[in-house]
This record gives sequence, C-alpha cells and structure tokens, in this order.
Amino acid sequence: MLSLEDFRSDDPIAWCPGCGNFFILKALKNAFVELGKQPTEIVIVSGIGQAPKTPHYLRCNTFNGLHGRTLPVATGIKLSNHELTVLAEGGDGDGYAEGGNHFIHAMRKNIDITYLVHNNQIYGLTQGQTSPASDLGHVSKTTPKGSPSPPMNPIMLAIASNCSFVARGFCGDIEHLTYLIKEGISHQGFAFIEILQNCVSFNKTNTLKWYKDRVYNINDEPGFDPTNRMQAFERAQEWGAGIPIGILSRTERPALDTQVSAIKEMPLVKQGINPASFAGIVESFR
Amino acid sequence: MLSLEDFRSDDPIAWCPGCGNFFILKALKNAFVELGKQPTEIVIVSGIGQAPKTPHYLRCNTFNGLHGRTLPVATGIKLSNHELTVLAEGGDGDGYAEGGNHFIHAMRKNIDITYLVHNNQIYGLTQGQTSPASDLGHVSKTTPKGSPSPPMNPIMLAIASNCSFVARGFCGDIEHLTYLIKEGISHQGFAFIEILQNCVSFNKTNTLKWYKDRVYNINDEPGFDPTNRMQAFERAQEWGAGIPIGILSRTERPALDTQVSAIKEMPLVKQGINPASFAGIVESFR
Amino acid sequence: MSLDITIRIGGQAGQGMQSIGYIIGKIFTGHGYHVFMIQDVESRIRGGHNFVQIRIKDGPVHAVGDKVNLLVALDRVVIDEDLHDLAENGVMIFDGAKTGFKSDNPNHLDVPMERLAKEAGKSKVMLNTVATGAVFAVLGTDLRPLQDRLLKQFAKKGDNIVENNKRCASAGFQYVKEKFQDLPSYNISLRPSRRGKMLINGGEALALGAVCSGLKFYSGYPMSPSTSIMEFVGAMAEEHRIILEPAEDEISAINMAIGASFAGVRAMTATSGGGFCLMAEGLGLAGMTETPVVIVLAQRPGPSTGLPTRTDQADLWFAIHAAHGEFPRAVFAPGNAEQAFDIMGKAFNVADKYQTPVIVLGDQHLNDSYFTVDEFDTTKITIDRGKIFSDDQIPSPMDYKRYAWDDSGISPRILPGQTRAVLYAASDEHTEAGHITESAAVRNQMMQKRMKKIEGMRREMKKPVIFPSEKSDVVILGWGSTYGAMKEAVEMMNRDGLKSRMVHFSEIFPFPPMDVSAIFSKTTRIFAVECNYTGQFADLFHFETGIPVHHKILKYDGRPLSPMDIITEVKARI
Amino acid sequence: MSLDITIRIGGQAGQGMQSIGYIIGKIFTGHGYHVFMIQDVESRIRGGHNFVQIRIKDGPVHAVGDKVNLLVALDRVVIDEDLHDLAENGVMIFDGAKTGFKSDNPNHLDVPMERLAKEAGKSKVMLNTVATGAVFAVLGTDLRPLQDRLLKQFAKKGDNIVENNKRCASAGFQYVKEKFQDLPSYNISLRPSRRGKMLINGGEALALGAVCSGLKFYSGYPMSPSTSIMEFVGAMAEEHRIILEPAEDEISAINMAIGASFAGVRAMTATSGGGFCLMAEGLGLAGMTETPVVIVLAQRPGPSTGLPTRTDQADLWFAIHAAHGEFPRAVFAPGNAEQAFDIMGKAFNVADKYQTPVIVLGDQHLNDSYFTVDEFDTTKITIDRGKIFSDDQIPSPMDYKRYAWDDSGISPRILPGQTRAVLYAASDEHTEAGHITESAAVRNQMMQKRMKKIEGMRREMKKPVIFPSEKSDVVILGWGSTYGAMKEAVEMMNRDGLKSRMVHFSEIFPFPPMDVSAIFSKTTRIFAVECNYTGQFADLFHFETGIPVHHKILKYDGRPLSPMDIITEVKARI
Ligand SMILES: Cc1ncc(C[n+]2csc(CCOP(=O)(O)OP(=O)(O)O)c2C)c(N)n1
Ligand SMILES: Cc1ncc(C[n+]2csc(CCOP(=O)(O)OP(=O)(O)O)c2C)c(N)n1
Ligand code: SF4
Ligand code: SF4
Ligand SMILES: [Mg+2]
Ligand SMILES: [Mg+2]
Repeated sequence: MLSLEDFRSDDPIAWCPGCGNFFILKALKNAFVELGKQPTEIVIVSGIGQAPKTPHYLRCNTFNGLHGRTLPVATGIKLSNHELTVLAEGGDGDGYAEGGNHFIHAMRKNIDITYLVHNNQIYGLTQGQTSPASDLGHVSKTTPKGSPSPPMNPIMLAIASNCSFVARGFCGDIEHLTYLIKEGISHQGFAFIEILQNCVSFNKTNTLKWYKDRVYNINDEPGFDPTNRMQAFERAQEWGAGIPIGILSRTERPALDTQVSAIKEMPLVKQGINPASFAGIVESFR
Repeated sequence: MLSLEDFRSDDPIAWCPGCGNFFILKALKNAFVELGKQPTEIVIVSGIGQAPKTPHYLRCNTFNGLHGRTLPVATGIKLSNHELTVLAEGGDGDGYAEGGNHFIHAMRKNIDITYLVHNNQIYGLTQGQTSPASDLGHVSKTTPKGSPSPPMNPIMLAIASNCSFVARGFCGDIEHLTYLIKEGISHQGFAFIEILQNCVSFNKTNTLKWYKDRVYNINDEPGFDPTNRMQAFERAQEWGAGIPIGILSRTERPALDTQVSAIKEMPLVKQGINPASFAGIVESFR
Repeated sequence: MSLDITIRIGGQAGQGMQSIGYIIGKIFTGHGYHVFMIQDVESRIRGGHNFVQIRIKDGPVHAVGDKVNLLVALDRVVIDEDLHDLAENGVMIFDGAKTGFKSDNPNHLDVPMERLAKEAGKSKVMLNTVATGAVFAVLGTDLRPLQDRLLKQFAKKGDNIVENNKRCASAGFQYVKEKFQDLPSYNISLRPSRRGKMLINGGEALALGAVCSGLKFYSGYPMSPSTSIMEFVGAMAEEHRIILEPAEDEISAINMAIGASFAGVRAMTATSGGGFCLMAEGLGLAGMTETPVVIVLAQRPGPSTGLPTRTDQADLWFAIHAAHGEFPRAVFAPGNAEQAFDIMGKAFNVADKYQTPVIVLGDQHLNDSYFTVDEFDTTKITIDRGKIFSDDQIPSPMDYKRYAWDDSGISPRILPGQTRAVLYAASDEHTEAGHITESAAVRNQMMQKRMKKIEGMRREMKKPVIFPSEKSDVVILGWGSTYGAMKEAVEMMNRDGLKSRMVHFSEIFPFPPMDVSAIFSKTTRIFAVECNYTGQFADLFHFETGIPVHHKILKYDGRPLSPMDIITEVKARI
Repeated sequence: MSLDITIRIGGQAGQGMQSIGYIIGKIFTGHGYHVFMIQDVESRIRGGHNFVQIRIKDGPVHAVGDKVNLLVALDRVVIDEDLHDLAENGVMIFDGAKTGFKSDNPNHLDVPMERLAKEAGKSKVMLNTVATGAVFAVLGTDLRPLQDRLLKQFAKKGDNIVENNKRCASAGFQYVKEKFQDLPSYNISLRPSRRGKMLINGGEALALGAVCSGLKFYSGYPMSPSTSIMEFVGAMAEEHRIILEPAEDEISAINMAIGASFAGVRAMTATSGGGFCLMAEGLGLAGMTETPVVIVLAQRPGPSTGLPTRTDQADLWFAIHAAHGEFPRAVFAPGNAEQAFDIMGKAFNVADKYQTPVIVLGDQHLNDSYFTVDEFDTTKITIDRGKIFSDDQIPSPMDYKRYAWDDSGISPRILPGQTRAVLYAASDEHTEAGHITESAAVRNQMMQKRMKKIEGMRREMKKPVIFPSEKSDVVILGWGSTYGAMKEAVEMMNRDGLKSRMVHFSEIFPFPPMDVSAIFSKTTRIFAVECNYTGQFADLFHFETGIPVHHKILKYDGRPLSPMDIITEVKARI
C-alpha cells in the first residue's frame, strides 16, 4: 500500500504561506495514493510560474520545462511511453496566455494526459500582473487603469475545442479536487482540470473566502448531465453568485495515443533499435 | 465614386487556375467598392501561404508579414491609427495552427479588425499537408495513414472566445461573401469570417461542387437568431449534408480601441511628440 | 573624512527590504550624497534569503562594496549567512526575540523590531520602518528627514498610515539612541536639501528614456528583469498618452510593436532571454520589412529559465546573430542609469533613421540597481524620425515604391493612411514596390540595399569610454553593466599605484570604428571583464579589432562583479 | 570519349519537370552513369518559370554545369528566358503549336508534345512523358529502359496508367527519331543494369540517415526546404514504427521532440529559418535540461520569409548562437548526400552521448538536389545511446541525482518509468538532484559541468576534407552544400594547371581541433566560398584558427554556386 510518505520530497517549498497551491499539492498526492500510482510511473511536466514548482514538492518524475510549453513536452512523453501516467501542470499565464495554442490543439488531439491549471487569475511569480484570466477592470501594474478586456473562459474554450474531459476544481475543497484529479487521470483522453486558486499576495479579490462563498458542485445537481455538450456550454458561462465546480463535460472519443499504429503493441521506448531491420531500406532508391 | 479599377494591382497572380482565392479576391474588392473605402484608408495584414498573397493583388496598404502573426500586427496598427480600416488575412494553417494563440486572444480583446481566413483545409503553399482544419482521416504526406485527429471547429472556438462577430462564407458565392465582408468591416469589434475555399491542387474532397451541394444561408432561416449565443454554438456543430454559411453569431460589446484612453481624442499617430511635455517628468525621482 | 559606507538589509521576500533601501537612498541622494544600491533576491514572493545593499558616499559611487558596514537582519537566515560579510567594527541590527539569536558583541544591536512595530505601528509588518529608524540612529543623522520622506512616500495612503510609519521610525530611532549610547555613531550630517540629483534604477532610466524620446506604443509580456520597464511605462502611460498593450506572449508583443511602428508611432517591447528567443522571428521581420522597432533585452543567467532574478551578460552573441538570414541591426548596452536614459533616445533615432530593429541590452544588475544621478535634462533630447515622405513629397503616387533603391540603403517611408499613395511591405524578398519576387537580380539589389545601411549605422556608434586619459599598460575592457565596477576598480588601482585604465563600450554593434592603436600597444595587457562564461565581448573585440585579450575575468554565478573581483584578478596575473 | 551532358527541363510549376528529371536520373544511375540534378522552382504551385537541371557523366559528378546541352521547354517562358543558356550546338525540344514559337535552327526540335500526349495518353498532362521519350531519342539511347522504368514507377497506379505512359514515351521517342533523322545523336549506350548505386536527394539522405540511426519520434511543422524530410520520414513511419506527429507550430514541434527524448527515444525535428527562430527557446531548454535532440535546419535565403524555395547558407552564426545563455551544442553541415546520411547517425550519437542539442544544417541546394551515390551500407552504422543507467546500475535509488557531477560533464540519465528511481529535470538552474536552486556555488558547478562537455564534443569533430593531398597555394575553403562546386572547381583548375586544393568542413562546431599549419603557409591564398552575404564561415574560420581569409567568393541570390562561379573569381584575383 502506498502512503503520502511515498510522495514526500525534501525540496523546501518556496510558496507564500496561505497560498492555495499547498492545497492543490495535497490533493495531488492524495489522488496518487488513492489511485495506487507508484511515483516512478508518474511524470509531471510543468511550466514556469508558482504553480509549476509543484512537482518539485512531491516525489515523481518531473520535467520542469518552459513557461507555456507543458503540453507539447507531455505529448512527446506520452506518445513515447504510453504506460506512464502523464500530467501537465501550470498557471493561468502559462496555460492560457503563453501556452494557449498548445492548449487548444492538445484538447483537439485528445492525447491522454491530465492537465491541471492553477488559476489564480494573475501572473504570480512575476509579481501579480494582469493575465488573460484576470477580471474585466482588474488593476495591476500592467493595467493601471483596469483591464479593458474580459477574461477568457477556459471551460468554454475547452468544450469548443472538443476536450473530452472538462472539470473545474477549487483549491479550498481538497477532497473534491482529489476526486477530480483521480477522475481526470482515469479518463482515457485529455482531461482538463482548471483549479480555482487563491493568491494571498496579489489577488485580493478572488480570495479563498470569496470562492468558498460561491462555488457549488454542479454534479450534485440531478438535472445536470456532463455528457450533454450544450448543457455544459451553457453552464460554463456561469460566473458570479454561483460558480460551478465539478465535471462539466465528459465525452468519449479515442485518445490520440490509441490511434497511433507504431505503438499498438508496445510503447515506443520499449521497441529498441534493430539495425538489421534497415537492410532493405535502400531498395526504393535503386 | 470608386470602382473596381481603383483597386487594381499589376502584380501578376501566382495562384493556380481554378483556385477559390480568385473569388475571394473579387469579393474583397467588391466590398471595398461598395463600402466606398479608399485604397489609402485600408490596411491588409497578411501572413504566409497562398491566401496571404491576396493583398498584393489589389491596391491598398499591405503588410505581408509572418506565417501565423497577422493579428498582433493588425492590432498594433489599429491601436496606433484607429481611423484605418484594418483587415487580417491568411489561411487555415496560418490562423488556426501557427497563429492559434493570437486568434483566441484577439477575439477576447475585441479589437476592431476584420479577419478573413481562407480555409482550404490544408497547407496549400507548402504542397498540401494536413492542417488542423483537415478532416479526420485526411491522407497527406504528413498523415499517410490518415489524420487521427478531428478538425478543429473555428466557429465554435470563436463563439467560446467571445468573438463579437462570427461568420462563415463560401468562395463560390461571391455576392454573399461580399455582403459578409461588408458587414464584418462595418461591425465595431473583432469580425471573424471563415471562408470555405476550394484548393484544386491539393484538396480533392472539399471541392467547389462539394461545397455548392452543401452550403445554405443560415440567415435565411426565420428562427435563427445570431444574437443567441447558445443557438449559434449549437448550429456551429453542423458539418455534413448541410453546412451553414452566413452570420452565425453577433453580439455587441465595446471594441478594445474604444476603451483605450490615450486615443479617445485622436489617433495615436496624429498626436506627435512634444518634448516640452517631459519637463516635469523627472519630478518623481527627486 | 570622506564617507563610504555600505549597508545591507537582509530578510525574507516580502519583508520590505527594498523599501528601507529606497528610503535611505532617496534621503541621502536628496541631501548631498551619492548612493548605489543593488538588489539580491530569489525567485519567490515570500520567504527565502534576500537583501538590498546600499552604498553611500560623499562622491560618485558606481559599484557595490565588498564589506558591509551595517547589516540589518530582518530574519534569522541573514544572521546565519551574512554575518561573515560584516567589516571589522561593522554593526548589525537584529531582533533577538524574533530570531532567537544572542550575541554579546557590543556591535550587534538587539532591537526588538517586531515588538516595536506592533506597539508603534499596530502591525508587525511595519518592522521595516522600525529598522529604518534604527539605521538612521546608527548613522547618527537626524530623524527629521526620515519623517519628511515617510510623509511624502505614504501621503497618498492616508494620514493613518503616515502616522504609524512615523511612529515606527521614531521607535526604532529612539530605541537605538537610548540602548546603545556607547556605540560610536557615524555621525553623518545630512547636507541641506538640494535639487539637481535624483535616484533612479536602470530599468526606470530605460523606460524614462523611451518615454522622453516619444514612445507611443509598448507591447510586452512580463519577464524578469524586464518587467519593471513595462510597469514603469504603465505608470507613465496615462499622462503621456502611451498605449501599453499586454500581449498574450512575446511573439505577439514584437509583432504588435512592429504593427504600431508600421502605422507610424515609436514602438518598443522589452523582455528577457526566453522571450527574446520567441521574438527572433519578429526581429527578422523588422529587418526585412525595414520597420523600426526597439527591443530591450534584459539579461539574466541562462540557459533557459536559469536564475530569473539574477544578473548575467551572456546574450551578446545571441543579440548580434538572432534570427536567420542577414540584415542590419544595432546593439547597445548602457553601463549605468545615465547611459540607459541617453541610449534609449539614440536607439529610437537609429531605428527610425535606418528603418531597422535596435536591441538594447540591459541586465538585472543594471535594471534593478539604483543610482544617484544628475537630473536628466529632457530638453537635450533630439528626435529624428528618419525619412518619412509627407503626402506632397511623394514623387509618383500611383507608383510609390516603399523599397526604392538608394545608395544609403534607406528608402523614404510613407505611413498607411496618407492620402496620396499606398504602400506594400513584405517579408518575402520583394521588388522595390514591395511585391514578392523570384528574381535573382532584384534579390541582389535588395540585399545590397539593406546591408548598405550597416555602414551608416557604424558611423553613428559612439567610441568607448576611456578613463583615465593617461596611457597605461593595464587595460580593463568591458561593456554594459560592469561599467561601475570597472570604474571603481580603475580608480582604486590607480590610487594604489597600479596604473590602469578602463575601456568601456556601451555602443556595440555595428562595432564602432576606432583607432585601436591609440589605446593598445605591444606592452598593453588587456583584462576583459564580463558576467558570462566564455568572455563574449572579449571574443567580439578580438574578432572586430584583431587584438586578442590577455585575460578574461569572468563571473557567471548571477551576482554582479565587484571592483575587488577585478582588482584581485588583475593583481594575481601581472 | 567521356560523357558530360547537362539537360534542363523547364516549364510551369505543375507540368511535371521533376518527374522527367527523376526518371532520367534513375535510369542513368541504374545503368552505369553518375547523375547530379538540381531543382530551381518558384514559391507557387502552378505556373511561373521553373526547371530541373540534370547533369549526366560517366564519372562522379558533384555540381551543376554552366551550359545546357539539351533544353526541354514545356512552356513559352522557358524559350524566352533560358535559350541563351544553351551551349553551342545544344539542342532544344519545344512544342511549337503550344508555345507559338518558331525557329529554323535545325537544333531546335519542334515536337508537338501536347498533341502527342492527347493522342497517345488521352490527356495533355502526360506531355511530360512525351518529353521524356523525346529526350531519350535525342540522347540516342534505347527506349526499353525508359519503358521498364515507367512500369516500375506507375505499377501501383494500375495498368491503364502504365500503358498510357508507355505510349506517350514511345510517341515522343518515335517522333524525334523520325522527324529529325539528321540530328547528330549523342548515341549514349546505357550500360548493363547494375546494382550498388542509387539516386537520392539530400533531404531523403538526411531522413534515411535518421531512420537508420533509430529515429523513433519526429514532430514537425512544414517549412520549405525541410518539408521533404518530414514527408519522407512519414513514408517510412509505418514500416519502421516511427511516430510522426504534426505539430501546431514549431514551438510545439521542438518541445514534443524534447519530451519524447526525455522519455527515452531518439527524436528529431526539422525546419527552416523562421521555424528555427521559434525553436530557439526549446534549444536552450534542451541545453539546460541536458536532453538530447536533433534539429535539422534547412536553410533558405532570408531574412524573414525571404525566398522560400531557394538556397542559402546564412544561418551559420545563428545556429551557433541561437538561444540565450551559454550551453554546449554541436553544429554539422553535410556537403552531399553521403555526408548527409552519415552525419545524421553521428548527430544522434553526439546528442545522446553529450545529452545536448545537435543542429544539422542543410539547405535547399543540398536537400532538393539528387545525387548518384554508392548504396548506403546500413550495417556500418554504430549506435551510441550514451550513459543511461539501467535499474540495477542506479547507485542510490532514493537519492538518484540526474545532474550528478562528473568531470566529463556527463551525468548518467535514467528514463521515467524505470522502477527504482525518479528523476527531476529543470530549466531553472538546479542542484545535482534537479531541484531549483539560488546558490552561487551550485550555479558555478552546474555551468562548469555543462560547459565541460564542449571539450569532449570538440574531440569528436571530424577534420575537414582536404583534396587533393598535394599542397598548393590556392585554397578553396568552404562548408556544407558548396562541397560539390568546390570539388569540381578544384578538379578543373588543377586540370587547367592552376594548382589548388579544397578544404571543406562538414563538422563545424565545436570547431574541430586542427593543425592549420599543415594546410596553410605564408604563401597560401585562401578563397572562402559561401552562399551568403557576409562570409559567415570565413569569419568563423578566422576567429577559430587566427588565419584570415584572403578573398570571399559569395553568392546570395538564392541560386547555388557553380564551379565556374568559383573558378572565374579565383582567376580574376590571383
Ligand atoms: C517565455 C517566457 N516569458 C515570460 C516568462 C516570465 N514568467 C515566469 S512565470 C510567469 C507568469 C506566471 O503566471 P502563471 O502562469 O499564472 O503562474 P503563477 O505564478 O500565477 O502560478 C511569467 C510571465 C518566462 N519564464 N518565459
Ligand atoms: C514559422 C513558419 N513556419 C512554416 C512556414 C512554412 N509555411 C508557409 S505557408 C504554410 C502553410 C500554408 O497553409 P495555409 O496557412 O493554410 O495557407 P494556404 O497556402 O493553404 O492558403 C507553411 C507551413 C513559414 N513560412 N513560417
Ligand atoms: S504569489 Fe500568490 S500564487 Fe505565488 S506563492 Fe504567493 S500566494 Fe501563491
Ligand atoms: S495550391 Fe490550392 S490554395 Fe494554393 S493557389 Fe493552388 S489551388 Fe489555390
Ligand atoms: Mg497565475
Ligand atoms: Mg490552407
């Protein structure tokens, strides 16, 4: 039996006390333990920001790459060794600003990875500037007169991009978040989990309490059916007095890694190189 | 009175005979003439590909920039001189693959430009490879066993990105396309017009006839209301026996260029530089 | 006796060390002294081990000192790690109750800063103001200028805040005065308040230089250590009618700036290495379409993400060669705040005149360090927008050629929206008219046209600063932000009888035309000084002048070079 | 008498010139001759003025000829623009009815190709096969090998297509035989069909080299002239179980390849200048995380979009310095198809052994040109995956350190999924364990560790090819795809009594260790030969060896250098 201890890392944590990232870290470890995943079979690909420091603070294979480029790296890893459990992790800046193009295409391709976006609605590590997820009118040093643009809606974007698993979690509800991460990992295909995360240093509006007063679990609602895309799209627009969390949309379609003939029999990395097989390769040039 | 002649360019056309781009060029000129726009007040920013050659073939200010980067350039131009009529133009590879990130963010910001995507569902200029708009199973040299991924749905993406004007035209219906371009240019905010375009050299499936047999004008449908976002999203999913063209979604919200205080009075480019105004600028460093 | 004192304020990120340093810097700058202050911070928002270090002199100061005279430890980690940097007879201010540290060294002043903050300011976060008061007591200055400064600083935040701060400052000040009466104070007397000097960091100077040169459009994506430029432009945007457009990524940032410039306004962006990588394609686009654009590349240690909050000078070759193909560009690297301000004006002029991209290299050390400088004279700025035809200058409207041949390589622009002609710009190789071409002859002509601009640009580049003027065999060669360390090192060596001079480049590429024989002879020993691993400028210098460098003094740990780093190495090698 | 004949087939894009050239090339290669073929095409799909030019020799051939012996004009524009390139006594085949061109020159053969195609093949698009038949008639060879080839080529498309093609070939052949009986034919007799030689272009050779070195993962985004590599890998993917992943952009392409390599398979991408700009950040990521990756940078004329379908060598400095910060990388530049094949194997070995990115520079001339080569011997390929710990080699599983110090700079990797340990890789500066660090000491150690690899890599780099072995005062210095032109130029000059030798580099960076005195003496005159504006390799060579180049022979119009380009300049300057 695995325990949380198996996922302990000695790397000292560099987050601010009170940061929502601590809860997310906890939920992630919980999910791994509950799924019985070995640290060695997990890879987390993270970007640059506060959120991407996460994998250093637990024990699992880690590729802490570039700002905004988690998904291509994760795709390369998954296609090369699909036996691995591959996650990608980053902030809203990382995923929705710098990495926006990879986001929409990874969802379309439905590669079997789980993507966690810690959305604190600002660029945290660079000291709190406005991100594409910041509220309309949000004041920061890069929008001193308030952001003139409404925030993007990543849930709607995901649904429109044909994402096969779209969920929203909240760092303040570790148990529910653990559940979502487990579902996401178990889902065969691209699982997008946006996590509402407080930032005590730079986001004074969307605080832990602010969220607590608003979030509700949409999956508790009898009439709500996540396999109904139109319903999901409609509910994804909700943001105000009530903010739905839970699995918003879930559809079944083949994951990219199940469609690639080269790895139908075994992972690419296990196939080795067989120089003998190249003997006839020059034939077509004769 | 302006005439088509005012938009004539002597640059020899490098498209294949029969290419849908010829019709689009025609519609574009028509629209300018009918709107009474002077060539000098128009700027077209284009990318790289077959579609982006378009502005060379008419008379207007042209910035023929990089593959995939039309929208940022167009944004910079519009914000600096909002009296100009600014269009961006490119192919599906340019706009949906390389330029995907700018696409979603320009729509979110609602900058007042008109964006024409000539969608021939392949990379034309580089000889017909699979693009993110290619059909599931599409065979080309980069997907010799057929594309394993479904095409993206740019219309849904646009609606999810809060695009304030979303339309689809067809190169084979010049009159209707002319109408859409006129509406798009007149719309205050980001106008996205995807244009179904045949490629005689590389797309042997989605031919002119194939489209002719399928497209219908959704705006002719009495019950259809483009200001109803949910309806638009639902109908955007239609692709098969019937393919809707027309204005699919239209909402009113302030364009970015109307929200920027620096240009409330006059275009940035007309403001000039006034060194005297810097006299007190060092005050805060004392 | 002349004053030269170094104060380090260390603690966790978020404890407000910067604000202590800034207030001290402002006050001393305003009262007749010179100040130089660096920031040494980790890439985190709270916690860790960080400090600011401020040096106060009664004459010009250009670099950090090696020993700390006064250490302010806001946290235990500072005591553990920094105490050994304290000079003999140096003084430390710490909070025994908070840190659990005990010492019977009379120079270690246990000031209960947290308690005093709670008592006087009703919040322990005001401990930094208490510390500031304590510092002033140790320095032996009046409390008054500090109180005045706090008023100025916090006036906008309301009387309550001002009062609490004043009380905290006073509490720290009095506590030290009373408890440590035996401590020999520095007895610094602040001179009468004086205008004409200001305190500014390199990033602010770059931003200010840009704004005063007519910057109208800034697009960017935050990246340390360039972000402060964007933020500072933001702070000035409203008043000076500048558009600050936050981009979704750096690719967008540079392309937006190019668009704005094409439309006719002065436009820039700033970034650091990773973002600059992403801008490389846009750089080439500006080169090919001949669109002016200014890019500040604020260097930090790489490769890749590296050390985000630290300093380095390892992007020189990359800046010179970024983007495929060959096209003209200029590369500048100011050495201090004055040069930073001046060079931005020049960068815009060169960009406009030669219709080409210009890169200004900063780095964390330059951008984040505060300098006491003479107030910038904004009236001296000249603005040259280059050749732009007005409507009536356009020779043949139906046949205007954006890339018309000219022996200088420069073709007159028009702006979109002018009423008499349209223009075509293209990233493909193009005809004079701007249309795509396949012609070998036209290609040759256009390559020659573009590359010809380099000759003109080279003539614009300023020669290096050489100091002192007397010849000497030891030459300290450097560029960019090592200016201050070089200056102090040379001053100290000459004072010690080791004859030496510095040769500092701030205008780098195209490499300025220079008569090297005036500086270098057979007996000259050249010590190149840089913050990188390979000695990039040394190689460039060798390549451009044919003169090899004898020794490379290199530092690449992310910390700035100090004068002693240079002197020690020079002495060891001659 | 020895055979050396140059055939140019010109026409509009889409008229199938490539296929004529390819068929001729295959047949002559298969029957004892050597062939070299270039493609000169515009950036369009239909129309314009394009040609392939094929040179057939009975001995090795490396470069294009300057005069055309047989011109096949499929379109009027070819007659208008290319006729002046025809050698004295050269022959032109054209279609008078189609082009409206008339000539009473007996060497201008009016063959109604379009009509014959319609008659014999039921479609005018088969005019290219008619033309092929006509060419064979002029050359005086048998029709049989052509018929055989057409069968082989079109077998997959069905009997009907084969038959139509055969009939068209025959129609063209017979028409010329009958109508132009007076024409002195070349009377080339094809030698007996022979194995051991093959016809391959540079792009195919690069792809083949990669596949035969165990390439498992290719991610890319099309960009001329690199696209053929991607497409050719695609053609081999199914059989050799390679994943070909079309990326949404080049940033994704390089990051996917890095991910795949991190997971343990050999991975690559290919692109051209604009795409490489976008990959620069990923290049640095590979450098910092020490992840092997191979990038083919197929050069074309820039800056920016430039001339997409033409050739250039102007990305050398960029390849060497791309990405911020300092880290090891290798840069190769094969000169022909054999070298292309071999170098890909080496590139993967160096990448794996040194855990570092490797750049292979191709260009349009190399990638799109066809060479007759000895059949590649795939059994000679050695594969060195570098240090990868198996599970039982991991010394301390709970404490495995991905970046453990080693004097070679190389730390043993493990792969994710191994059962005894996990690994941390980070783009921030990191500890030996791979965690983010702020420590100056660790930073120094890690920089040294990474940079140490350069020494080892330098020792792996092959010395230049020097030919002939006898010393001479004239040295032709070059790199990459100018190999063939250099070779032929030197052969011709020596034949003409102008003693000269070539020094050709295909392994460029880290610059190979070499004893330059063996090649260069005081009387040596070095002519650097490159396709760029500034003479990039000449500068690198000077910089690395201290030896200045005397003359730069530069061409930058997008067309390949010919032997005569070199000879003419050399003669003019000595
Ligand atoms: C290419 C590039 N651009 C910019 C940066 C600087 N940068 C580092 S983290 C960050 C933003 C972080 O915001 P987010 O992704 O939301 O993460 P958070 O810190 O809020 O968790 C930025 C802009 C970078 N590292 N690389
Ligand atoms: C950064 C970059 N990558 C790749 C290319 C090569 N390229 C030129 S056009 C093109 C695709 C064109 O497809 P699309 O945008 O759909 O336009 P179309 O030709 O089909 O009209 C590509 C990949 C490029 N010019 N720049
Ligand atoms: S700045 Fe915000 S997101 Fe970053 S660690 Fe602190 S609280 Fe968390
Ligand atoms: S290749 Fe296709 S898109 Fe391009 S010009 Fe030809 S028909 Fe049009
Ligand atoms: Mg964030
Ligand atoms: Mg297309």
